[in-house]
Amino acid sequence: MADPMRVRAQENGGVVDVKVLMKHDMETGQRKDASGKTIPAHHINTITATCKGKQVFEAQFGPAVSKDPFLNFKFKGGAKGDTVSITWVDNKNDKRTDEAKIS
Amino acid sequence: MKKIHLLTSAAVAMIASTSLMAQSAFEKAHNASFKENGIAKLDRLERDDTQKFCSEPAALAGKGDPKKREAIEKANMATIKQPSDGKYLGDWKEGEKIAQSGRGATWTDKAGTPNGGGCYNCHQINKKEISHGNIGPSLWNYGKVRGNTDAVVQYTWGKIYNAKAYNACSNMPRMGHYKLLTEQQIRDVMALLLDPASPVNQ
Amino acid sequence: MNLKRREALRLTAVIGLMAATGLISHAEAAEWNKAAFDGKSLDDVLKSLGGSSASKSTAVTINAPDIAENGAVVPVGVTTTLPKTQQIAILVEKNPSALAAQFLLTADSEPFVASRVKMGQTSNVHALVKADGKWYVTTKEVKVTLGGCGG
Amino acid sequence: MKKLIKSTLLVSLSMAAGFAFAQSATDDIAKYREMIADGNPSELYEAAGEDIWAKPMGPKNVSLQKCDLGKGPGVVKGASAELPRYFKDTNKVQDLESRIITCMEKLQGYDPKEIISAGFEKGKRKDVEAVVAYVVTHSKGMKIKVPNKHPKEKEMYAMGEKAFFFQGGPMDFSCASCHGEDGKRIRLQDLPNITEQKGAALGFGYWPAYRVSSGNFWTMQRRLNDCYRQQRFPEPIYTSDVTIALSVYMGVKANGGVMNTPGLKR
Repeated sequence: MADPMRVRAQENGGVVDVKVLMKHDMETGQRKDASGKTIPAHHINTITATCKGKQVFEAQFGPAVSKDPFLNFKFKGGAKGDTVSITWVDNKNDKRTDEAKIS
Repeated sequence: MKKIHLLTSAAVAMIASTSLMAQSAFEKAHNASFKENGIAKLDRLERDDTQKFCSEPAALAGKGDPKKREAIEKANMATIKQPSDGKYLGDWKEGEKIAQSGRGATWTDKAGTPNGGGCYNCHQINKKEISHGNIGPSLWNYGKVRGNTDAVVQYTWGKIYNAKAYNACSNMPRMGHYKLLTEQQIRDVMALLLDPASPVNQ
Repeated sequence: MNLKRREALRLTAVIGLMAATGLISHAEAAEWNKAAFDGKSLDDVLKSLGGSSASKSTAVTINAPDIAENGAVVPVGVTTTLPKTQQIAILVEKNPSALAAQFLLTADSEPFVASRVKMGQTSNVHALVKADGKWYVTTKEVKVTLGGCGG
Repeated sequence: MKKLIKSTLLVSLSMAAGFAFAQSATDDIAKYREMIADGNPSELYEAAGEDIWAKPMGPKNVSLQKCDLGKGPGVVKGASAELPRYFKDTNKVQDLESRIITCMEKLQGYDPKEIISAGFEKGKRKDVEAVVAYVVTHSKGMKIKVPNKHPKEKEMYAMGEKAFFFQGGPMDFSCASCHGEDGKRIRLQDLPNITEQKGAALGFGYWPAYRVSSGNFWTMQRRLNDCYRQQRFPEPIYTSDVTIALSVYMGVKANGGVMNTPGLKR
């Protein structure tokens, strides 16, 4: 099971600043283990952000995004108290959704 | 020549003999905190005279008993073996690779894999490499500044082989004495420092 | 797992299947752009993203360090003053595959993203931005240093 | 954070005198660190640790919420700023990790030997590490106040000092080889002078930390373990005397400094 994310969302002057930390190995598929076997690629593919039922941002990651990825984006239209919901899906179709209230 | 050999073996014996001595209470408690792992065995905690002397903060700071210091430097000097074929300089390109690599001799390293020299960890060497330490002095233009005389070449060889011969508590590992680098590897590092064609001397 | 997510999962699977069988080339619902992530160069990636050429633009800014202490984590941010920004992509020229991440902006999005990428060696980092249907690019070199005792 | 980076920078600038190259490089490295400071993945471990702390587990199926980290049962706030310290119930000086293991043994019924022999991030040790992330976050911003009053604490301090200078292995290294002088670097990484308060606080106050190069959270035990690996020593046993003694030495030296844990390191 995927580990929880940390989502922070802060509203300032009508713009919501969202910072997300995801727990994910982001294996490149280029590394080898101790026995010399290639470790298969395992990374987040897509991330979607919704607020009040509406998609506000979307990202696609390749294996070159750092381990335990960090993502920062901004959108208009959210207010303090609204909920921002983040969902990631990885290349093994594992997924995780977490939320944060805008402060 | 014979005399040098004799001196050498006496010094080695002196350096290696400490493991037989009784351990202090501190050493017992200290050493009991470790376990062997891979190539890193517990005998690595058995200190020779140099290591014992330099485990004293005062000695490390360049103070301590000057007579003892002198004796230690002498004993270390006696361990230095000049190159078997009289050739001091190898390939500076290989030397650069050795200087870059800080690998080797840890419990995650396998026996038989060549060690790096780890030179850039502590020294500036080729200025192009901006990621260098400063525990040791800059070696940029080493040969250009000092020239290539026999004295310089032999001193440099000795310094890499066993830095404690010149400064009892130098922070530099004894690359030749502990066989951290092979003779050929030392030649290559020598070339990096002294070969007029080396980028270090441009 | 709640019902909604289960549904979403099934939908993703279906879209994935459609893409795999060539039924659709560009799904609306964030289909992971495999071709773009397989691209080796800026041109490869640009083509896979549906562009033909990108013009250099000072309206796109890359916020990245001149020197990264470690290539495993290199912070890269992209902002632009170009109106109607639709898409932003971060590329590392010397990585095995150039595209590190791309971002699909909505009408509500501010033209800003920041993330962290891996860099195998010192390389140019490109920010590709699609605004009002046109592609723009800005480039910055990031030096990756060796560090630590094991260097 | 910013303030610290500046002071580190100052130190590194003053020492690199003469090397204009290195000077600008360390300057750029400081900028890099500032850029990644916001968004420390340690938070992910902290979240996991918070759950583990509160969740009934182990043969006795109880939580760690009554664990006494030195400030009374269940008190997490400020606890790691005052560790290691002497504990009456075990009659030992314990660091955060050995104390968490004691709680896992006494409260939850886990076998401490299994945790000690497991590797980092393995088995129950992984839970210890997550709990560490949780606990140290709650000392962030607090003054370092490691006690050195009890005879056993003094004993451990003395042992730590000797261990710090103990030179051995095929490269003749001791902790002091790298951490005994001001203004030194390995490659571009500043080496705090742990023999003085300021440097000790830079070391003690920023570990445990998320390690960027390995992409995981490192406890103080793991930090020390890898120092010894690089020193080419045999491996220190998890929570052994020498590791705790070194923490006491560093912590006491660092007293008056500030805990900035969890840190974010290369």
